[in-house]
Amino acid sequence: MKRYDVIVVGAGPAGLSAAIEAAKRGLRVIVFDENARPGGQLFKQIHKFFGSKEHKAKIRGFKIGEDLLKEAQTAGVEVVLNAVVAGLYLDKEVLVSQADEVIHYKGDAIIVATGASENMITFDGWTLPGVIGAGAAQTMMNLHRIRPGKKVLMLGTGNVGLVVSYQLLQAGCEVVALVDAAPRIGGYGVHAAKLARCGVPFYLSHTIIKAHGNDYVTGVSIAEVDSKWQVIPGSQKDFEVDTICLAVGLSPMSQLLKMAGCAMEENPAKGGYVPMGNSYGETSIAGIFVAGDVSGIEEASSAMIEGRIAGVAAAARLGFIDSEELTDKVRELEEALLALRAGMFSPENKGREVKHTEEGYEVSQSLLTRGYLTNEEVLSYPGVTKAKGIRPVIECSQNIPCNPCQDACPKKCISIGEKITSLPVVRADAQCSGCGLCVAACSGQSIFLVKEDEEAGTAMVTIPYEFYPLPEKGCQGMALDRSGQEICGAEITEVKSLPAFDKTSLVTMKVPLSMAMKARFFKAAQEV
Amino acid sequence: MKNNADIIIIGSGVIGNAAAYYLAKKGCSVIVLEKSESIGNGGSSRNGGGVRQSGRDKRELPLAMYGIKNIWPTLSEELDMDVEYYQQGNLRLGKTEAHLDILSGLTKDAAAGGLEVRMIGGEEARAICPYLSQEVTGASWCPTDGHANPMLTTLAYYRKARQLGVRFITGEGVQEIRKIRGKARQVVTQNAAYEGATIILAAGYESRELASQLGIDIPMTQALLEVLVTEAQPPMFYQMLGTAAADFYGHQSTHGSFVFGGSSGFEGVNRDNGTPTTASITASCICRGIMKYFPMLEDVKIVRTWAGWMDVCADMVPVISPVEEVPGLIIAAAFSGHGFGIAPMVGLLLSELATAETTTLDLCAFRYDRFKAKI
Amino acid sequence: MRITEHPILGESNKGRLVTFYFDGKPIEGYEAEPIAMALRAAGVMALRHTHKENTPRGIFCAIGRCTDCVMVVDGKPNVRTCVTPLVAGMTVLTQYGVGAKK
Amino acid sequence: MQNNKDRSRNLGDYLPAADDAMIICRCEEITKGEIRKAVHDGMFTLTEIRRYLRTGMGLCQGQTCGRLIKGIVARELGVSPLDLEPAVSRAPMRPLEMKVLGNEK
Repeated sequence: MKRYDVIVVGAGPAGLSAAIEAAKRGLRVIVFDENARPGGQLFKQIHKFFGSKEHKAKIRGFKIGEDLLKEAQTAGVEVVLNAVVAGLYLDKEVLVSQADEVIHYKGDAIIVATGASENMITFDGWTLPGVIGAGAAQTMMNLHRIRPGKKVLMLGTGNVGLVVSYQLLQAGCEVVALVDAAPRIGGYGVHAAKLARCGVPFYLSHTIIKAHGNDYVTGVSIAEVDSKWQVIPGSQKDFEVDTICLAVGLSPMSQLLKMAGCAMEENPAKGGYVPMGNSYGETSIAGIFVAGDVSGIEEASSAMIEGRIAGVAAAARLGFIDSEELTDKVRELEEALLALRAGMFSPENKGREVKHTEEGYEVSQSLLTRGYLTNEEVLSYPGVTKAKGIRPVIECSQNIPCNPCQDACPKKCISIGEKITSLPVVRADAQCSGCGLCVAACSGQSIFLVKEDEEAGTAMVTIPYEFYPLPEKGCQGMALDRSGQEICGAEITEVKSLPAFDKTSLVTMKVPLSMAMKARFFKAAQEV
Repeated sequence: MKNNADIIIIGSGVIGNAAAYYLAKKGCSVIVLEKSESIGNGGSSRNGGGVRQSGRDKRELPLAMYGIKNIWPTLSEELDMDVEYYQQGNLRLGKTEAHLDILSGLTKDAAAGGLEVRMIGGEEARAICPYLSQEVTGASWCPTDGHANPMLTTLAYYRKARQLGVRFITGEGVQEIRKIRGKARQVVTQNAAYEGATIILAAGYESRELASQLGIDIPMTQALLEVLVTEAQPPMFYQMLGTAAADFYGHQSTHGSFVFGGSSGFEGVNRDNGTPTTASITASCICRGIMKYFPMLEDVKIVRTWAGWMDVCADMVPVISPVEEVPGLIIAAAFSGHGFGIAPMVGLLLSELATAETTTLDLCAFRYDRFKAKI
Repeated sequence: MRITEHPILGESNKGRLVTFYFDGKPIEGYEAEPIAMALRAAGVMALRHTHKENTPRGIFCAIGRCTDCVMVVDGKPNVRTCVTPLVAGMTVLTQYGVGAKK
Repeated sequence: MQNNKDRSRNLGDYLPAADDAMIICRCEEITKGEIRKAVHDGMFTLTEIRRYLRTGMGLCQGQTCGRLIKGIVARELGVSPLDLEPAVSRAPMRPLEMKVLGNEK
């Protein structure tokens, strides 16, 4: 029997964070993961994270994964990969299959951080090759560098559906539509806006009725549903696609805990069947902790904090720290967690329509149903000023926990305040230098630089750009508006790709003056 | 709804369900009370599915033989549901002289009881089941033995009995069997009191506690048994298998998966967490046992393991008995891990007992008051 | 279907190209990438056909959970190809029901 | 839960539906119609459905269909899915070869 102070199951954001906190306090920690690579979903997440500095905001997921791994190594955590935890037995024993054998381990504490699995939805043809989970698409593209298909339809407009759709575009796939049975886009408006301005249409109150094809997907039919989720006759729309991605939510992967005999509950707010636990993540079995999605579906940012709490709590249970240190540390971590759980997308707002921001601004119905703010609506938010000269235009209209733009501006033009869910305000006396740091720092890619030249009748619009190939200076093409419509000709006048921008390039295009507040994306002219 | 019936059955295992079915067929009104949320959630859904005569205590042999001759062959038809019954024989395997001695002894006893069973050599065993390893030097062979799917059999009896009007209530743990005017009559649960002229107690190990309230003790204990299930394989063989050394037992199912039971040797002293839970060492032990006899199964994947409790009687033979000192009470428990194969017959016999008919077979050997001190 | 250049992840560096055999045909894939990925890159969609309805199945979860991508690899059926690394010379067969086509 | 206890409860007739042929359990190829019929046959819990039809007993052990089946059974019974206890979880969490499981350290 091999024995450790703490055994962690799952080397994702929660598991690694838990292991780090425990090991830093002197505990002997081993982490098992069934995958060939550690990091869980982090290595598939190529977007910049939301939150604030303590949540690793504006750092891309895979970089956070690398940092966590380094931190774990430094702390002396043993990470064992390709190791399947086959079962969790009495006396906090796990049986682990590694290569051609199974090994018995016991821990004084066990931290289960097994994450989540994707929910699925059925429709005629859903078993055809080419119908895949959104997670599968992410794994294929970002881990294995394989395009899941050429033309993709995404079902689900939660953050997973939105983020993966964008990743599909980045990987060079065409996303023909995003479909959701709900009447409103479920995820962050800024994520939806990134897709809309590339021309991806949203079909809300729609569902898939059939995937076509004999040996694999060759097309898909969707139809509109009424308020009782019944298909409206005659509303069918057909698309030629080779891939259908399903992003209809996640379920906690809590089987190990059920097997161990932990008290479980069905909790819709937490996304499914979860172990009952206290605020430290300790289950009904003393010494068995949970952290991350397995204890309730949230984002990786909160999983990391939950992991840290469980790691600290395990250290306290095993007598490595006293209760005072436990209380202090956990208080600090819980504050960070609360900051993430605030705002319009907080767990208690799940399924509710929020009509006004905390500041009293009306939430755009166009954003919720079509994925973009209208030209008129944009002007009403506090991130948009009528100042002259170069300035940031922040098209951020929902209370989401995120504040890197505030820290990014060396001139302190942008303020969010203490509460990180507040809408960013561009100060009236802003002295913008046009450095573009805010544009690159915005995880939602909703900041643009605009500079009008009244005399010449033109305007320069700087947009964040994360596609390949990058347009070059002098490149001619079309400017697209927020809805992805081509609205005017445009010429690229500058392309900046600085290390500080972390792979987000800043592309500046020259457009007619009247298009300054409309042009938000660029499409190069097709080479003949 | 009325809480009165001719017969109240406590326990919706395969025994209780079979009794309910045969009683309903006779026109009796029946209520079955089940503590678990699910029907047949105890040993009935957690056993190797053997429908054997060989290897049985001679007292049980007539029940097993009668059932295999008269009930099992047509059971699927009778219940309108495939219970996956195969009658392709039972091989009890041996690898050493000591094993063969054990098997010869069993064979002799069973043959004396009138069963067609004989010792065969390793080659003949391999002719019957070509996948056996060369290490197998002999076996006992009973061609009329077989196996069925215990989960489906239990549910098939339930389904048919339900169709015939038997009222099943799950999540209804019995707290007490109450005597009314000298007769066992009332069955009290947390929610209600049910009344019947006859009460059949078929609640596995938990029968002990309930019977003891009436001053009746069935000397039995509870022991854990574990089973593993493999991924589906192409059809290979349909014999029921066991070994002299009790390494493992089991069969290949209709589905293609193998269902193999076994033990680690610690079953008598195992702990659990209040549910029948698998131990970390048992499945591995069963795998090693299987591979000694079937080396070619080494790459086959285990998809699931499970555990169940057996209600093990002091003399390893069940109690199937009216309790005259508590009129109205019939006990059917302590099946000691081999109740499934005889369950249809026991159900039939219980229906006869409960309706005061002459039983098809003599049940004296299974009386509740047979237990005596050793000296 | 391979992504050779990516705006965020940069150039792909998957190591050594090796040959393996899919239903008898030689195919190239990168060593140690999941078998299913090498097949997808080669345009193979159906990895198995089901037992009852004989319908095609392919990659579904891509993380070893759903077991829809199982194939017969080097003679062993039910191998989850989305999490099994490719080795040079492997023989990979479409699975029909619980085994290879007879 | 109270609702499910009396197995003689009248569920009404089993009415065929247009999507009865839809596969729900991908591993064992069990259809929605089979699951609905099973409920009418008296299988009121997810554990009974599993034993009756083999849903969730295939290679993946119900990781994909568990939630879907829960919804179908709940609808057929006229109860909330929250009232249905998920079927058990069993080791091993992923399929393990006999020679590996038998090789203990």
